[in-house]
Amino acid sequence: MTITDLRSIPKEDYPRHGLSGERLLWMLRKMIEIRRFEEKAEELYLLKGQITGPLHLYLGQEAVAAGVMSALEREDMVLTTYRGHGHAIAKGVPMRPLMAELFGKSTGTCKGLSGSMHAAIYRERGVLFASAIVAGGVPIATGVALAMKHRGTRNVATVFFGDGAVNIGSFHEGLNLAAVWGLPVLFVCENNLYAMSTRVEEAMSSDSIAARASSYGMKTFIADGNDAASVYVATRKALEGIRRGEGPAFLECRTYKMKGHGVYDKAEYRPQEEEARWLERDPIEILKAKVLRDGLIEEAGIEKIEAEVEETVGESVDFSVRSPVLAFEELERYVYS
Amino acid sequence: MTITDLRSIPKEDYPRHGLSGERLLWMLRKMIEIRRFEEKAEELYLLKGQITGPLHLYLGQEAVAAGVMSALEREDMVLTTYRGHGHAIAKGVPMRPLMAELFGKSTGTCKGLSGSMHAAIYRERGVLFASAIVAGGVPIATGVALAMKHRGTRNVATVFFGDGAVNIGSFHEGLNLAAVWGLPVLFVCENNLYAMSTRVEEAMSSDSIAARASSYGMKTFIADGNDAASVYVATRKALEGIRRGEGPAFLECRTYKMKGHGVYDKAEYRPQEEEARWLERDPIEILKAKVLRDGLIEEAGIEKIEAEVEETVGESVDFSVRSPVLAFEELERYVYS
Amino acid sequence: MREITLADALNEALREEMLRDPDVILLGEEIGVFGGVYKVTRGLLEEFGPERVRDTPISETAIVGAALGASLLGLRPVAEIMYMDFLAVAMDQVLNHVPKARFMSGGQLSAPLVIRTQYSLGRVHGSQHSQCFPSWFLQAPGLKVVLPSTPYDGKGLLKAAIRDDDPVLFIESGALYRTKGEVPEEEYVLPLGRADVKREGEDLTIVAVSRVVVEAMKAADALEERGINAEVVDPRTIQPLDIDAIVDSVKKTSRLVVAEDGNRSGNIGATIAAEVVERAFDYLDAPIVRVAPPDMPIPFSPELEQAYMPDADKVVSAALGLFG
Amino acid sequence: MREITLADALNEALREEMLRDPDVILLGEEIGVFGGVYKVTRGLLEEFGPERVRDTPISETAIVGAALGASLLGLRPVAEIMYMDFLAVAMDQVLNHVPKARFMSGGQLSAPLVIRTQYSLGRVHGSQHSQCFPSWFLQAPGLKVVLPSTPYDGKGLLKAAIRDDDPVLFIESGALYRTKGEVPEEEYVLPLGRADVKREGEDLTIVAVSRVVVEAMKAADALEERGINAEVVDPRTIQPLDIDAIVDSVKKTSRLVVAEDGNRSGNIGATIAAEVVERAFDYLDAPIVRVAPPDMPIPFSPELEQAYMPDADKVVSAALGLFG
Ligand SMILES: Cc1ncc(C[n+]2csc(CCOP(=O)(O)OP(=O)(O)O)c2C)c(N)n1
Ligand SMILES: Cc1ncc(C[n+]2csc(CCOP(=O)(O)OP(=O)(O)O)c2C)c(N)n1
Ligand SMILES: [Mg+2]
Ligand SMILES: [Mg+2]
Repeated sequence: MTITDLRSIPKEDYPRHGLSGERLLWMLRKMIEIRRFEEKAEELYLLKGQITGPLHLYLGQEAVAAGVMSALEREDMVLTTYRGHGHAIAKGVPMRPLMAELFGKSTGTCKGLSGSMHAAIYRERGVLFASAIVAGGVPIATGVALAMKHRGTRNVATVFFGDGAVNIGSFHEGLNLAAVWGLPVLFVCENNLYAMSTRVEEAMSSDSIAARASSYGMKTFIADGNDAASVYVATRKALEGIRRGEGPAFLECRTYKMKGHGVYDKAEYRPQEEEARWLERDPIEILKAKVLRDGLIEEAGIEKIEAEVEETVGESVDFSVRSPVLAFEELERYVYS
Repeated sequence: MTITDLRSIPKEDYPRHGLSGERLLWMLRKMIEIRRFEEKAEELYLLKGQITGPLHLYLGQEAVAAGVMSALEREDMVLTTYRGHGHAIAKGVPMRPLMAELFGKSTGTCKGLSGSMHAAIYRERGVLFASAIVAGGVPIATGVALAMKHRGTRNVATVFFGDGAVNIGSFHEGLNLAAVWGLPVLFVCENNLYAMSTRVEEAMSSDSIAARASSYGMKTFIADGNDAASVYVATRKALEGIRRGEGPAFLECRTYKMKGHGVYDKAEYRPQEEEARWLERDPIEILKAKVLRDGLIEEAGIEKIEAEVEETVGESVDFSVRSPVLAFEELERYVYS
Repeated sequence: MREITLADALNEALREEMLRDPDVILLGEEIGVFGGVYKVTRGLLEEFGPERVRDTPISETAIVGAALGASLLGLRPVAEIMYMDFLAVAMDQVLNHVPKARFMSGGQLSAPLVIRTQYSLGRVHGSQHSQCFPSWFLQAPGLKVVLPSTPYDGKGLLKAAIRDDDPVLFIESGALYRTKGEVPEEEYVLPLGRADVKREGEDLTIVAVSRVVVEAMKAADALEERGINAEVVDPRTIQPLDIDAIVDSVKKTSRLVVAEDGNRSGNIGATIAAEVVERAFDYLDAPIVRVAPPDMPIPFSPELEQAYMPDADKVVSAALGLFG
Repeated sequence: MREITLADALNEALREEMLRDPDVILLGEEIGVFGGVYKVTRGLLEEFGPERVRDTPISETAIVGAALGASLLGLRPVAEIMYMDFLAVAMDQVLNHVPKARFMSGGQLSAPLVIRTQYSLGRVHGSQHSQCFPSWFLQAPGLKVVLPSTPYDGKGLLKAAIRDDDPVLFIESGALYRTKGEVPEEEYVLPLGRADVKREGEDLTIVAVSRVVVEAMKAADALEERGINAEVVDPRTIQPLDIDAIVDSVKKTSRLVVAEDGNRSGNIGATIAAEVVERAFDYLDAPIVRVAPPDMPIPFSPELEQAYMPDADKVVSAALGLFG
């Protein structure tokens, strides 16, 4: 199957791809929201000890969430992982329940039963499930798409996972089934080069993740995961085929985490030079430069966004702090219906 | 990675490939042994009711076992499935314990604890394990090869499985790990077009099984599974690379079962025309024609082989009938060492 | 009343629910063209078509995962796992995902899927195709677990399982597929979580599960001849477990034998014994005895498999041991 | 005597066995460069090199399957599965292959591998990273199952597990990795299958497993203050289970509480209670009570997780309930 590399989208093609100023600014705002939300979460964890348990930050990958979600429709469903705050925010989950979930409060997305690793479950906005089992969401997404097809909707199930997920059985079985049955799934691999300390090429011997995916017989796209425009265009193209009924598609987004695997991890296994190179390509700065250059917004406008986001984040923390924990007696209600 | 199609081996290349008369005759004998052994097993099951439980016949695929084993060395290890009688016989397992295992007798390869589905476990001849879980042997073979590499031997672990096995997680994980670690494994897929009633193309959307395998980054070969010469040559080529330390290789043998999935199955889901076409290509007849044409043996010689095999099979049945069942009290000894 | 086999009763349940509710779909290996290896889904592909009766590749994780995903959007998938042993292949979905969707989402989601499977103990299938380990799923809270022992129960409970809003693991006994029993023509649904007293008695309670219920009934007959009047209780679902019904029976009889196909250590009987001793300690006149296979893999040889399995004789001798 | 953490004690066990026997190899995710997510394998890659300390892709089935395969040729692989929850991913190998190699081959094969894993209950990891279900492996005969509660036991039992000719599932408590305890400098190996009386007492037996042993010891102190002298028995291995030691203790004390991290239904305590009631019925003065989490997935919220988990207070009140 074809592999389409969309890592660089010439500026002149933007209109043709639906990359309007509005869209670019929407993506920028979402990315700033993710960035500030997570910086706050990190601070609450490391400095204040108000958040405990595993906390995996999405910092540096914001363009992927923003780019993909910008192309999705509200009724499309998203499934993600333990690294899902960014997907949740970009798909429209309000910050208050998201933050409250990190605190384990009853006002959280999952009533505090799930914490950061599964905070990205918010049915109302089509954020369906967040599994902390690597690739656990892949076969589930296939089933979500089966239901969509069964119901005759035009919706798509989108599932996010990392580069480390492509070597496990669930990935293989989920992709194969979706391909054989021609189901409307968009598989999005955020290839940030590492699964914990393990580099992609130490864990797989295929030429690339995209090559592996395409061998399942699905159209495959490669995007620059640090460039929201590239991600948006690739997603849009992938969705076109899926909505036409051509079956699943695969999108590999090449990107990099600004931090380690979890908040505790300093990622000392990554070469400094490599880190420096990637950190220079901050996805927010890249998009900012674009919108400023094109006069879509002024510095002041961005500052305003920043201020608004700052406030929303702050409010979400206050809200979380004020919120109660569920009574233990209530828990039983969530085991069986 | 390259896919090498060796489905037809020109006669003039035989010497160059090590296809001596001796080898061809050895393969023929093994194939006849398998054929007669299994026909007898089928009869004992269907007509006499002396064998019970699942019984999956290898009839029609004899050229694969004979061809692969002819290229292997004694210390190479073989892992197989519930359809493993052929592999066992070709690797040198005597018929008596093999048949006795089908009867569930204490003189069986596994003392009657395992039956037909796992009869092909006979450590002494390098027939290491037979799993009845589809693709269950694949990751195990990878580990066997790991031990071989660790010990610094030149041995190879060979694992057999069907076309239905390529869609399950164990297959994916086992191949990937063997490839990443460069382990001496030969993966042999006997593609008989069906997994029970399910055709290959209904279960996978990759171009071919060989294409899927090669996407893991290993050299892949295609053989005519009804032509022992083709299988032998492909195996030999695959082994060359493996023994040179180039890591695993994959061999897809295209073949067909003469009977259904298990003895009870009449395979009514297979088009008659397809069946007829394949049955015309009886692997034993193909090889017989070759050796007769080349004057490597006369009809009388083949009849002698047939008679000898008939006798060995008959003896194995007598032996099995006479043998006792293990005492139940003995079983405990086999749970823990 | 007409008598039909368990396999046919289950087939009827599937068919009726598919007719009733277009959201019921089936998926699994060989359930369509082949009609299921034990013919439980026979005819359904022809009747409902390939969109609702889906043959899958051999990939149990995908089967269960896809059933789960589809259920999250409100379908009611019934996934077949051909042998219980193969549940292990899908265990990540079965343990880590299926039972937890509701809880982890704080009640946002429910997962109304059914996983049907069968264990083949008694059919000479050896160590990898005969295992019976329902008690595992007592340690997978969020799942419901059903083990029918008769065609009547099979049909009524499968219909209930499909209608239930929680995920249900429905474990059949392959050895019972051809046994016949009375099944009414009219529609009925049985409740999950309710034990059934299969035979009333005064002197002894035998709790038996799945295939072993049949053996327990035979044992009760044999005991009757010796003047012991046994009550046979079939829990039918082990999660939820109708422990009250069992405790009530024991309070009446003061003696308890639990008989099942799960090997001794860690089996269902262990949980039942522990619950009974905690709740009805003062009523017990004798130790609680379990009749179960020993802690070993399942031997192939037909004679050895028989020796391994619980049967009426073993239940009888265990019961007799409590009087004496 | 010097005190070291459980993590360090386990690290020493691995290191000593690797020095002793070149056939001991390690494989698992993040065990090399990263030193293990909980640092149990720290320094071993540097000391023994990448051929013997093998970082794997994320593929638990391949990890366990490869360990099994290597063991069949006589290596002694120690496979690490990062969280017990992920055992489910490899369950086909863990249930259908690893425990049965010896049996299915009629004694031709043995599989001397160790699968090390840990459960993280108590570390605020939520429903998919905290599960504790050791009792599953009572229904996987052929496996041995070890659950150490102290650094001393951890080291001695891990060395025994590596030397054992049968497959061993070695389940650590993540919550205990940083607890310290006395560990001699000299080499020692502890036997598998032998319970350890962690505290002697006359009035009550508390059988506790893994993390909960620490809670049981605190509970025993608290009970002492109330004039109740509890004996704390740590089975250390549950397969084989040293039921004789437990029964002996109960015969002495006549009262039994079992406390553990596996949810109530189907847990280890169920098996222990069932065995004790069968073997020591006449010695029991009170019902057997189990202290265990309720049948629900594990909640994330730190407060809720604490409420979910067994602790010293819960053990104390369960114990007090037996006197009164
Ligand atoms: C089945 C399974 N194995 C192992 C883990 C532990 N684990 C959590 S995240 C992770 C690395 C995943 O890397 P990748 O897929 O690249 O995602 P990233 O963290 O880089 O976003 C591992 C090994 C797990 N959660 N599930
Ligand atoms: C994990 C698992 N799923 C399902 C089965 C049931 N089963 C046994 S053989 C088989 C078909 C296998 O087909 P293939 O791999 O093509 O081998 P063949 O029988 O054609 O030799 C199936 C589905 C099984 N044994 N293991
Ligand atoms: Mg990654
Ligand atoms: Mg086949």
